[in-house]
Amino acid sequence: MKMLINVPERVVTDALRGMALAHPELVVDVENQVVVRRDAPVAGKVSLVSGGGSGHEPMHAGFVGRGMLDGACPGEVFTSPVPDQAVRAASATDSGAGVLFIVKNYTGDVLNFDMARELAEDEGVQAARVLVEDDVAVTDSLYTAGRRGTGGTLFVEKLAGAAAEEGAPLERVEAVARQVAGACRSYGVALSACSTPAKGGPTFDLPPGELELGIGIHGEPGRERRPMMTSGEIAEVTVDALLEDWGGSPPTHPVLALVNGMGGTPLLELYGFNAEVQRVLAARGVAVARTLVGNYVTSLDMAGCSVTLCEADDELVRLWDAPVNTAALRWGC
Amino acid sequence: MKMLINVPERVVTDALRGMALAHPELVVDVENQVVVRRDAPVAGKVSLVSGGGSGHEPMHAGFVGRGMLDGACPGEVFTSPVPDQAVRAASATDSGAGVLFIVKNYTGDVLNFDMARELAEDEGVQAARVLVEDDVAVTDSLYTAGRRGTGGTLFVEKLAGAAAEEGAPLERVEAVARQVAGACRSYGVALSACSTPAKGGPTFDLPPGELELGIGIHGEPGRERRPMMTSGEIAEVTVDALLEDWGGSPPTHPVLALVNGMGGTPLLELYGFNAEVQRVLAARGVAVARTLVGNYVTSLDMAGCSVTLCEADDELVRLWDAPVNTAALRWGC
Amino acid sequence: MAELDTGFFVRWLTAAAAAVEREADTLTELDSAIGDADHGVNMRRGFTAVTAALAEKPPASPGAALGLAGRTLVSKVGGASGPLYGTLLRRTGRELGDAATVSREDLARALGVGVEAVAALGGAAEGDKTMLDALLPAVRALPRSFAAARQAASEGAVATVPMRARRGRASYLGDRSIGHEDPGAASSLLLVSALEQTAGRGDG
Amino acid sequence: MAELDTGFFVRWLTAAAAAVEREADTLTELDSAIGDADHGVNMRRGFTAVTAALAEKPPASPGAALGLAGRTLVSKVGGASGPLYGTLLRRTGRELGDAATVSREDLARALGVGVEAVAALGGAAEGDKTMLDALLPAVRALPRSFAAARQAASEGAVATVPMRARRGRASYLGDRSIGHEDPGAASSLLLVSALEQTAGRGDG
Ligand SMILES: Nc1ncnc2c1ncn2[C@@H]1O[C@H](COP(=O)(O)OP(=O)(O)O)[C@@H](O)[C@H]1O
Ligand SMILES: Nc1ncnc2c1ncn2[C@@H]1O[C@H](COP(=O)(O)OP(=O)(O)O)[C@@H](O)[C@H]1O
Ligand SMILES: [Mg+2]
Ligand SMILES: [Mg+2]
Ligand SMILES: [Mg+2]
Ligand SMILES: [Mg+2]
Repeated sequence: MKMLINVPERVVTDALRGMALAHPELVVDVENQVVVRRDAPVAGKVSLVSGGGSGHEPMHAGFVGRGMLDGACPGEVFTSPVPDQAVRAASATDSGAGVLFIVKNYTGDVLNFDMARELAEDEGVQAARVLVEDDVAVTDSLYTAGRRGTGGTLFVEKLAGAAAEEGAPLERVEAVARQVAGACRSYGVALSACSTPAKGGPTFDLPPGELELGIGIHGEPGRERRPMMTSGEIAEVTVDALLEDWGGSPPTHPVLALVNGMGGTPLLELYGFNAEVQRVLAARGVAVARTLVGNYVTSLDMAGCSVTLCEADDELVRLWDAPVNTAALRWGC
Repeated sequence: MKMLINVPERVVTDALRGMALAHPELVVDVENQVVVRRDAPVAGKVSLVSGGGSGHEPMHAGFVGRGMLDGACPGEVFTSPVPDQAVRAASATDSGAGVLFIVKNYTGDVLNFDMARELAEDEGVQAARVLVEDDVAVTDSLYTAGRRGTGGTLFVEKLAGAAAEEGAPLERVEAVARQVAGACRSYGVALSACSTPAKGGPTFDLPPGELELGIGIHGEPGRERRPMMTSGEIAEVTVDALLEDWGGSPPTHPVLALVNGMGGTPLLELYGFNAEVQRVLAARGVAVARTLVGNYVTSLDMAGCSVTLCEADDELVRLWDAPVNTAALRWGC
Repeated sequence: MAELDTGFFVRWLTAAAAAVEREADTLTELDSAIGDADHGVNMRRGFTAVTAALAEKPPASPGAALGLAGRTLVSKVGGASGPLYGTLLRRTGRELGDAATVSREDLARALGVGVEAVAALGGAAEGDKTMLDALLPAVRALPRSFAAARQAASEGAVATVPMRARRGRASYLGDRSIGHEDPGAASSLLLVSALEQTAGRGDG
Repeated sequence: MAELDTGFFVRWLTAAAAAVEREADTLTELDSAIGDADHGVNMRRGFTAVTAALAEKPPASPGAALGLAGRTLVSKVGGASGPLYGTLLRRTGRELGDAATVSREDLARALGVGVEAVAALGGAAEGDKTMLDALLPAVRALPRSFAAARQAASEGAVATVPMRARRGRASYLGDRSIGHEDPGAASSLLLVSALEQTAGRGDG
């Protein structure tokens, strides 16, 4: 598998150097792998810090900026960051109003961020944590590490970020984040495995005529293989998996929909897939308030897609529409 | 090659349906394959219309909006649009101030847009045309169809779009477009071929250990094959190909730089590649005013990258920084 | 020699559509080697629309049949081949005027004008490895017989294999375009073969 | 039985680093089957840093050696294995205090506490198909001999093959995790083998 890299060991630091050069509005500490807003800490504002393994770009560093994250700490590819990184991001962005860590529910992320939180509090930073666990493909939470955090992370970061930008105190920002995390559900499908720089090839074998349902975002295989389906059929399986998790009846409020590419699927196909997703949502009686289509929570070069629905009351829709100014998500400002 | 599609024949219309559902700020005529700004025609404003084969998303429909294009007409995959589409886009967006067609230099695009221009003028629309031919990989213009239009198109659309938004008359918008077209140079590299829906597999064979230099954006092979190189080496070959075309000495003014992904290369790698490109530019004495990194002018799922440099005086930098509000490019508003 | 009536032209275009349908994958395969892998799809989309248009508004003359087909190709195909084949048929049709029947010689003359229009529009000459390399010899041979035209188109298409492309997408490949048959020349051969085949069925 | 001094612990960690370096690709390969294909890379990054840290600030006691190694893993590895192995070594080191030498029994006792801390942190139990399935049997066998510990770790690692994962990334696979060795159990075996090897060289 050919990659546009120098050496596998330097992929993340090379990317951070390149990001710094493209985004003067960010402060990038390449050595320590921390990205923060240039205007951080913002006086009186609660800071939002997230991070995780690299390979999901633009998440998280691409979501740093006004109205979303204050800091991000990218780990090595598909490897959660070490506690030091998260502590640095927290210290660099805390205005005294406290820090909310947004953590995707993976064993590594949880353990490292928990250590970070302890260390940050030792340094006098008031730190809260919200867990994103939106992946409905993980049904059996008792006998697994629990639901994975995937596309829902974007909604938690955007909506809690908007609340923080408006000056909400830590408890309120945390409450919004928790509400959003609870309101999100995701389901992903792979048409191909991704290749990590370290392995130099696909992380799993997916035969030509098959797809993988219920995948995560770390190149890990999913739970079920099926013969290849059309875009419309994939939309049906996906939406139905999401709605089943809502208890069979559609969400009461309209949803914010993220039709997300895993990285290797052309935008042309993603837009076409969105048409099918919206068709199925309409047929199932789900109202859609806002739709975002693109590669936001990716898995390197994996071909495939995921759908995240976030049930949103008027207040959440308002927070979605609020200005955001980051490398990857930008509107209203 | 697995794709997230229904049937190959409907890929473009499916995508347009999905785009309409994600972007209420656009008017999408799915049947006739035309996308225009909702507020078109904007009184007194020169209209910019572009188009070309699909498969390069987000270009062009993703560049429709305030400060960039007024209309776009996507053809079938890698097939230039038919004259009717361009005429419709022109008629729907012309406020009476005239229309500028921005055409990439491919035989098909040139022929179809020329027919469109005649037809539009028959309908009383004042129509000018600017040709983008920025691909320095095509060296022998006499014995070829001439230089291809690639990444430079983004700069022409953005900068002429900003001038039009400010109320410049057709001659001035056309002059800006022509200046920008002349100031842009691009060079592309493929690590893999792309797969078109119609063919269902890769459009050319690229062996595991090789890359293809000087590729176009239509899945056509390039001019030279070399053993696989590192990101740093690719940056050197690419930047040197561009500078050689400047006559050996670096551009006098700073450049706007587009470090563009062909679609299948992860953003993580693109940012790392940007670091190398900027290193080589600095070493060659080229000042960089602005940098944009991402998948903007793509070739479906092709892995690879291209670099476009646009030599920019203060006025062009100002036009670059001017507000733009489209699906794919958005800032300042 | 029998005169060619409107029915002949409709049957020719229908046979051409069938040939394009049958060979679409081959054309795309050829275009994949030195182009962008869409020629078969483009031609199929165009000729399917031509068949539909002919059925919907049956033309009143040979010239009208070609004109309708040409306009349909222009408005359905796109790419390089749409305007080029569209121009070929429109211009040829215009030359035939509204005569109810035409001779093979009339057709050869009109096609000559059509092919010249293609050359003017695309700026290509014989030897540039394009559809012209099949069309021009075919038109020159047509006054002799339909079979001679088909034979000439066939040789012309084969002759594109060793050529270095100088027009169209294949030209970007430089020397690497050598060794492949030009897809447009191959589709032109299909059109000329359909013409011979239609004539052989008793009208030529 | 010989007491184990600081030098022994430094040699153990160095031997472990060498084993991880040698087997990194295998560990990644195992993680690729049921995880995210990074376990070898993670362990190599961590143990390379451990070797460097030990060389830079030579530890004063067995406990200090393990503490330094554990802190280094926490701050260099990330992922699940970083905090888990880091906790294992830090907690074990803390149990050893600052004694200049320790017996095999002391080490077994301290490692027992370290492994319990891993279980508490990660919430996993024996049979969940994790590193614990190699570590727990090894610690239980260590009072008998280094060789018995290595043997137990080896059997423990092999025993993970038919297990269904209930913790860590592999758990997402459900039944499809069955039939593969757990990468963390494999790396734990490397650490215990390095311990036996170090002891065999005359210190055990
Ligand atoms: N300038 C030209 N003059 C004549 N024929 C041309 C020219 N450019 C391209 N062609 C013909 O068009 C064919 C390609 O058609 P097609 O693949 O449908 O269009 P595109 O190149 O736009 O994808 C070529 O094989 C060639 O025969
Ligand atoms: N909760 C847990 N308790 C104990 N060990 C665990 C737990 N979760 C994962 N592991 C171990 O960690 C190993 C994976 O480590 P590694 O691949 O480096 O981290 P990650 O899973 O974050 O990519 C697994 O093979 C397993 O042995
Ligand atoms: Mg990992
Ligand atoms: Mg084409
Ligand atoms: Mg073609
Ligand atoms: Mg792993």
